[in-house]
Amino acid sequence: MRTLPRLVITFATGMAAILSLVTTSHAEPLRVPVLVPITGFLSLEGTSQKNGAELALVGTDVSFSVIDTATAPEIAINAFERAVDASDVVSVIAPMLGTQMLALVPLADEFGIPLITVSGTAKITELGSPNVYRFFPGDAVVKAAQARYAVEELDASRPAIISQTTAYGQSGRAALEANLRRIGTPPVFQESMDVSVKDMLPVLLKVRDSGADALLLQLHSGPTALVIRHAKALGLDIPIIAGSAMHQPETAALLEPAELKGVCAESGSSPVSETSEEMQAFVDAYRRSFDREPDAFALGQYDGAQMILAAIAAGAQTADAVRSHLQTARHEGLAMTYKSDGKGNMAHSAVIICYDGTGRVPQIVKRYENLTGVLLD
Amino acid sequence: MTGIALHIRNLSVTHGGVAAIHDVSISVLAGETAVLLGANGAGKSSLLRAVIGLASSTGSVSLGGTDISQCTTEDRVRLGLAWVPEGRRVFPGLTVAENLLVASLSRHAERQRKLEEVFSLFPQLAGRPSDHAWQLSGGQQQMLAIGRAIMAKPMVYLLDEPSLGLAPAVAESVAIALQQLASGGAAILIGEQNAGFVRSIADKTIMLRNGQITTAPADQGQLT
Amino acid sequence: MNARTSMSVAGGAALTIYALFFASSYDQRILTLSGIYVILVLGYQFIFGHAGALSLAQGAFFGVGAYTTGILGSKFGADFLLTFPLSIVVAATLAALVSLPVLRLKTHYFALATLALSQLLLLVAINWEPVTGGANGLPGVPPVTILDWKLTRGLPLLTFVWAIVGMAMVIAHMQMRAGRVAAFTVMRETPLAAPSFGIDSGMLRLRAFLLSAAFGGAAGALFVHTNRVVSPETLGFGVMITCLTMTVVGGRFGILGAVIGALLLTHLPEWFRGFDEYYLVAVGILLLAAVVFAPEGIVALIAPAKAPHENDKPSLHTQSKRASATKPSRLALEAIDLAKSYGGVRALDGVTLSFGPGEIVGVIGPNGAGKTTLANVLTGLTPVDQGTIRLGGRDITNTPAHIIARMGLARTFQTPQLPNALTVRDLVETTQRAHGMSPAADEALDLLTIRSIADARCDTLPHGLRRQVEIARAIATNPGILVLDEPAAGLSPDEQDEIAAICISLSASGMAILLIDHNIEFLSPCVSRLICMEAGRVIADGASDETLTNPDVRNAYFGVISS
Amino acid sequence: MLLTQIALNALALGSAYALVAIGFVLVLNATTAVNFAHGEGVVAGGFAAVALAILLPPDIPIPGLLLLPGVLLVTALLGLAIGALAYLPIRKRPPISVFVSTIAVGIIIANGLNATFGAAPRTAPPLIGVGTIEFLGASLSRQSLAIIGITAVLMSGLAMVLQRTQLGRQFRACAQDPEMARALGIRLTRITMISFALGTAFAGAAGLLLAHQFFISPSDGGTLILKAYIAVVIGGWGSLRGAAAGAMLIAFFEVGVATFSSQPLAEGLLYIAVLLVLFFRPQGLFGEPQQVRV
Repeated sequence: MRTLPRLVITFATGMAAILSLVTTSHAEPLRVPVLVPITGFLSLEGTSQKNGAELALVGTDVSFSVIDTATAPEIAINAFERAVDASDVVSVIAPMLGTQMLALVPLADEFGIPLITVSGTAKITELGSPNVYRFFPGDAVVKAAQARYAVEELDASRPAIISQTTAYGQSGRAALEANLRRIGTPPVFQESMDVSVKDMLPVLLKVRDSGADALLLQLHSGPTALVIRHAKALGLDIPIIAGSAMHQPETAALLEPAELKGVCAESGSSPVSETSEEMQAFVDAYRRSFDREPDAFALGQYDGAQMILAAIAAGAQTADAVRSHLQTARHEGLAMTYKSDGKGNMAHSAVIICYDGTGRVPQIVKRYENLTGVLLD
Repeated sequence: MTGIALHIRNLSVTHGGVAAIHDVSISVLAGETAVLLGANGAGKSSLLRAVIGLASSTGSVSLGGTDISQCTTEDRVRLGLAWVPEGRRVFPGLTVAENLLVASLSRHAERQRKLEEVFSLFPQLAGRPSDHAWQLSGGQQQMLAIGRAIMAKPMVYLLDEPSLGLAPAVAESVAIALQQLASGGAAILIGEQNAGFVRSIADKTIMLRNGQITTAPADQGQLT
Repeated sequence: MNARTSMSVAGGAALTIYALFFASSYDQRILTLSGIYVILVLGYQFIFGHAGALSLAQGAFFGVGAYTTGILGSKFGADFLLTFPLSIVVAATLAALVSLPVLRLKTHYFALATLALSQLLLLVAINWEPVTGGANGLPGVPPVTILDWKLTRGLPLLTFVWAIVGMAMVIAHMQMRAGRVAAFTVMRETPLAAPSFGIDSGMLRLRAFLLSAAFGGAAGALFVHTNRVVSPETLGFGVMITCLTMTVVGGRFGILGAVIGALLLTHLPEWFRGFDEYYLVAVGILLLAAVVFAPEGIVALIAPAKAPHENDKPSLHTQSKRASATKPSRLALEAIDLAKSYGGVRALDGVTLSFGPGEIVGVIGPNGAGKTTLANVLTGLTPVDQGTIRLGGRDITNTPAHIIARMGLARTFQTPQLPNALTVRDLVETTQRAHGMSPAADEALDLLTIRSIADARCDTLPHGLRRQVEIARAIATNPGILVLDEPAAGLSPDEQDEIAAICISLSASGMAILLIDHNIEFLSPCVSRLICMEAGRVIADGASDETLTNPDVRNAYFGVISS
Repeated sequence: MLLTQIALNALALGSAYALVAIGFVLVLNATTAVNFAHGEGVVAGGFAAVALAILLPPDIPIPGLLLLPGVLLVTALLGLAIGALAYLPIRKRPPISVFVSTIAVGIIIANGLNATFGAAPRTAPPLIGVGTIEFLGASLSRQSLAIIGITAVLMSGLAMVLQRTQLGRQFRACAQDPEMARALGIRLTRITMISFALGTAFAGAAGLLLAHQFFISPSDGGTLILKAYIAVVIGGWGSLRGAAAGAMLIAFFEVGVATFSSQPLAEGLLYIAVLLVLFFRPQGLFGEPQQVRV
């Protein structure tokens, strides 16, 4: 870990940003609207997104307003149209809901405004748009980490998958299955289920009957905790490697530490697990500002917003300039180093966290750095 | 108990701009049975509904000297007015005993005592307290509806077509029960189109036609 | 021009000026969405407003239209001229397919069936990933493309959508021309009696359901073009709730209500953005206030209408002369051995009777003798368990009531069945239209000397007049057979004489009349025959005097009165 | 053993749903109107439990059961507010207006909770401790047993009140013929408000029962009201017995059928079953066939 250089760079870019804004003294501030779901079933993740962006942008000369996108595509478009109905919009923090991103990408192309998101949905960077920038490892990255950890580290040979019937669940499940097949351990069982499902006994019984030796989840926060609780109650004693929803402190808060014992999850990062100084500073600032624990979505969005600030600091005053910075620059964020793979995938590393049964703060047990190889260039 | 129990003065009722009752005044003494005779649609039901407060009206209604014109239906009942509607309207899903008990406004012990009183007045009901009201015959339902009114210990009874659809013998026993109530001091106002039924019990007959009183009282048995 | 029309024109003009000159691209988008919801709500008004059925499938039709356009557009780049009509057709076809089992259901059972259908479609959209794209949906839906002309967003799309809204308004207006609105009103407000007026309730409901589906499909198609992506949200319950809310808040009838509801509900969340995370709370509070202060819809508040179908001021005709009855078709009615039971009670127990042109037959009997059941069975409202009914020699046993009515059998009801919201003239003319006649109420109204109240709303009429309106409505179709259920009840002796005289004059022109009543004084002078029923049986059938002196009749019928 | 466990889980879930559905019917029978904010009543009950749990001493394991009176009280007050704001002002209007006014109240409650408590799912304390009890070879979850037990107590309490007390008789009289009930001196408005309080309290109790085992989040109301609506209609509009049976049917599909097929399939089969029931019994399972005469 190159802690010191990173700290210096972050500080320097921050200072540079402030200085450049002061010196150029723009009449109209540059705008980075924050369009995230803060109502509806994705509001937990959306609020993290909002907080991360806010933490980065508050106190800078960049002007931002938060607009709720709820869960439907047309509301996201409304929010976008509303947000870009002003001059000097250089970038938009865009919702992490895949469906909404799919709706926003054509608009972003039309307006030529880059979208910064932490959505994991694989498809959004496969549309050939130059305006999508993902500051969270996509499904291709985190699902590879999740599959590899189960197979390589936990010696699973008969994995089972439970996923959600939402956009998050469906695209994650597809990536997970592809990764498992690639490493020669196709899933022995898979089922997807609605977010409203209460009782997980039926699906867990089927997992048990399938003879699975590891359970991989791609579920939202509540259902993830439900599966873990009900699996423990059932006495289903196989390792559970959950999706990134598990790393959120709100998810862990739903369960007793004992229930969490042995549970692992993939994530882009885990701010509460890190001990480095700058990460501690971030965590403290986050707690002070929002009275909650930060998660990887917040951190990813924070890093994304910081990269925009860095672009502005480097002289970018228009959306086009910000975009070309995003396309080419390398950004040392708090969670990881970001660099575009040419399609807008900025994050290439993932972590695996596990709970030891004594508390609700997980340990990082494995880091998968640069899974795509992009950072080597 | 003497004096005017129910005094209706200049009562008018309109339905959608059309007068159903026009300027009707009636008084009924305690212990007296007054009969409103009139054809179907003459306005008997409208008048009785206005008195109990279910239809809005102008004019005044007083009960035992208290003006109740501004009272809600619930309060009129609590002040001593009882209404036995056309078609009985017993609660079909409640048992016989429950139909009676629900109509009592008193405390538990008094409620039970009153229940026994109704059962002794209508022995036909006494035998089947746990049957549902829908299982009763028309005559028994009429008795239940009257019994329900008795439970509230009213000073004035309003009855709408109590003989409708009843066999003669049954109508007779209903009439006897009404006589007993009157002799107990209650004032009774009956809306009826079957003059034969009320002939024996009416102290006073009021003819109603097109919402207005047409002939002087105390002129019995006109309709046959 | 009445208040509502001038208000609509002014509002429309203001909105157009705003859209053309002042609206930002964002405002234009919200207006575009509003227009799409106007189409959705206009469709919903058919089934929910006019037909009075709580359908929860409007969101499903919207979604089906959306997916049709979405799939064809994103996968094949199909032209708007193909996808748009197809979206409408697919939604309407779906409605047609489910209508048979679902449309006969009542109230909340109908609502649940339509809800279950919607939820099934949603499940399919989410789980049939290869075709629908699953939960992510399908991106890359092209903009509206007609031949080689691509419609850009902003003003062009807004204009295009509102042009289609205009077409939808015209279609809705044409579909709901005065006569049909009145037929729907009759069906909705007097559902049990409507078939006896010759109104085919089943067809009306089907028409409303198909229209609502077609409009829903069109709205869904445009919605997808506006968002350029189709996702399961279009099929979700949220769309249905939005549509229902718009309809109730705006108004359940009429174009203005649809426009107000759609405009308000799409703009409301946008106006309240300033409340940050509490903005939806603010939306909820305003919505609550809207319903509490305008429970019949805002349109009723700003431009109160007497009825969904408006009328000019009642013209005050002077009391008109009684016209002579036109010649009715000559028909005979024959019933053989009819039986009908209700849960163990034999309401009709082997009833045989017949009567023909020019006859007036009275039916008497104590309460519960089966008189009304007889009327219901003869007119087809109630199916018989057993027996045969012939009208003019044709077997009409268990034929739908509206067909029997159109064959020339008219009736009135014990409690007059008059839809509150219609005028007398509308009611009479609606009945005539249902019989395939051209509307001409005056003659029948003159016959009853009630032309002066032709333009009064039915719910303002006093009892006596209601009966006369019923009779006018019944004879306005020149029926061969007329069944009158207690026409004299509640009438003054003078009015009773009037009815009797009308019956006599009608029978003189060849009409056959069955007069059900228990008022002997009324019946005696006009009937040629008197039937007495007791406990579901005919106990006497003959000349008046004969029947009245029959000992069984005296016992059964006069027992109460002479006791 | 497996079947016992599935049956127990289905019964527990069905019990909680039945409380929701019965609360819905209580309001329905008193008002003939649909309270669409009823799902948010469940959510409010869950969050009331979460909020009240903070008042309990943190380290001593106190059963969530103790929260029941507080939850009932809070949600009963909420019910009164719903009745007073969304029903009484428009009681004489078409029932569909109440449908929408309560939708509005639901929006207010759900988003109010979202803004104050945050969007995260929350959990309430376990009702009577965690873990399982071994019985006849099956390990029965304490929580499930507690849910079934509390539901049984609440439902028999309701049955007692309805059958044996004057208030219960008044309730039923108002449901059958509100005008006649008024004409017997029964204060209809009071009964209506009590039914809103009682009905919402039942929803709130269900919220407490569900909140530990299944968590609760502000956006849960929508699916809960859908389930209650399905249960009530399929059981027969207005029938308490039918509502409970309908709730059990839904739980049977969610737990039982899902065990032997898959969750999406079980959900689809539930809707198909609903359509089939309506096809063969258009008045629902326990509904009386309507016979209206003209």
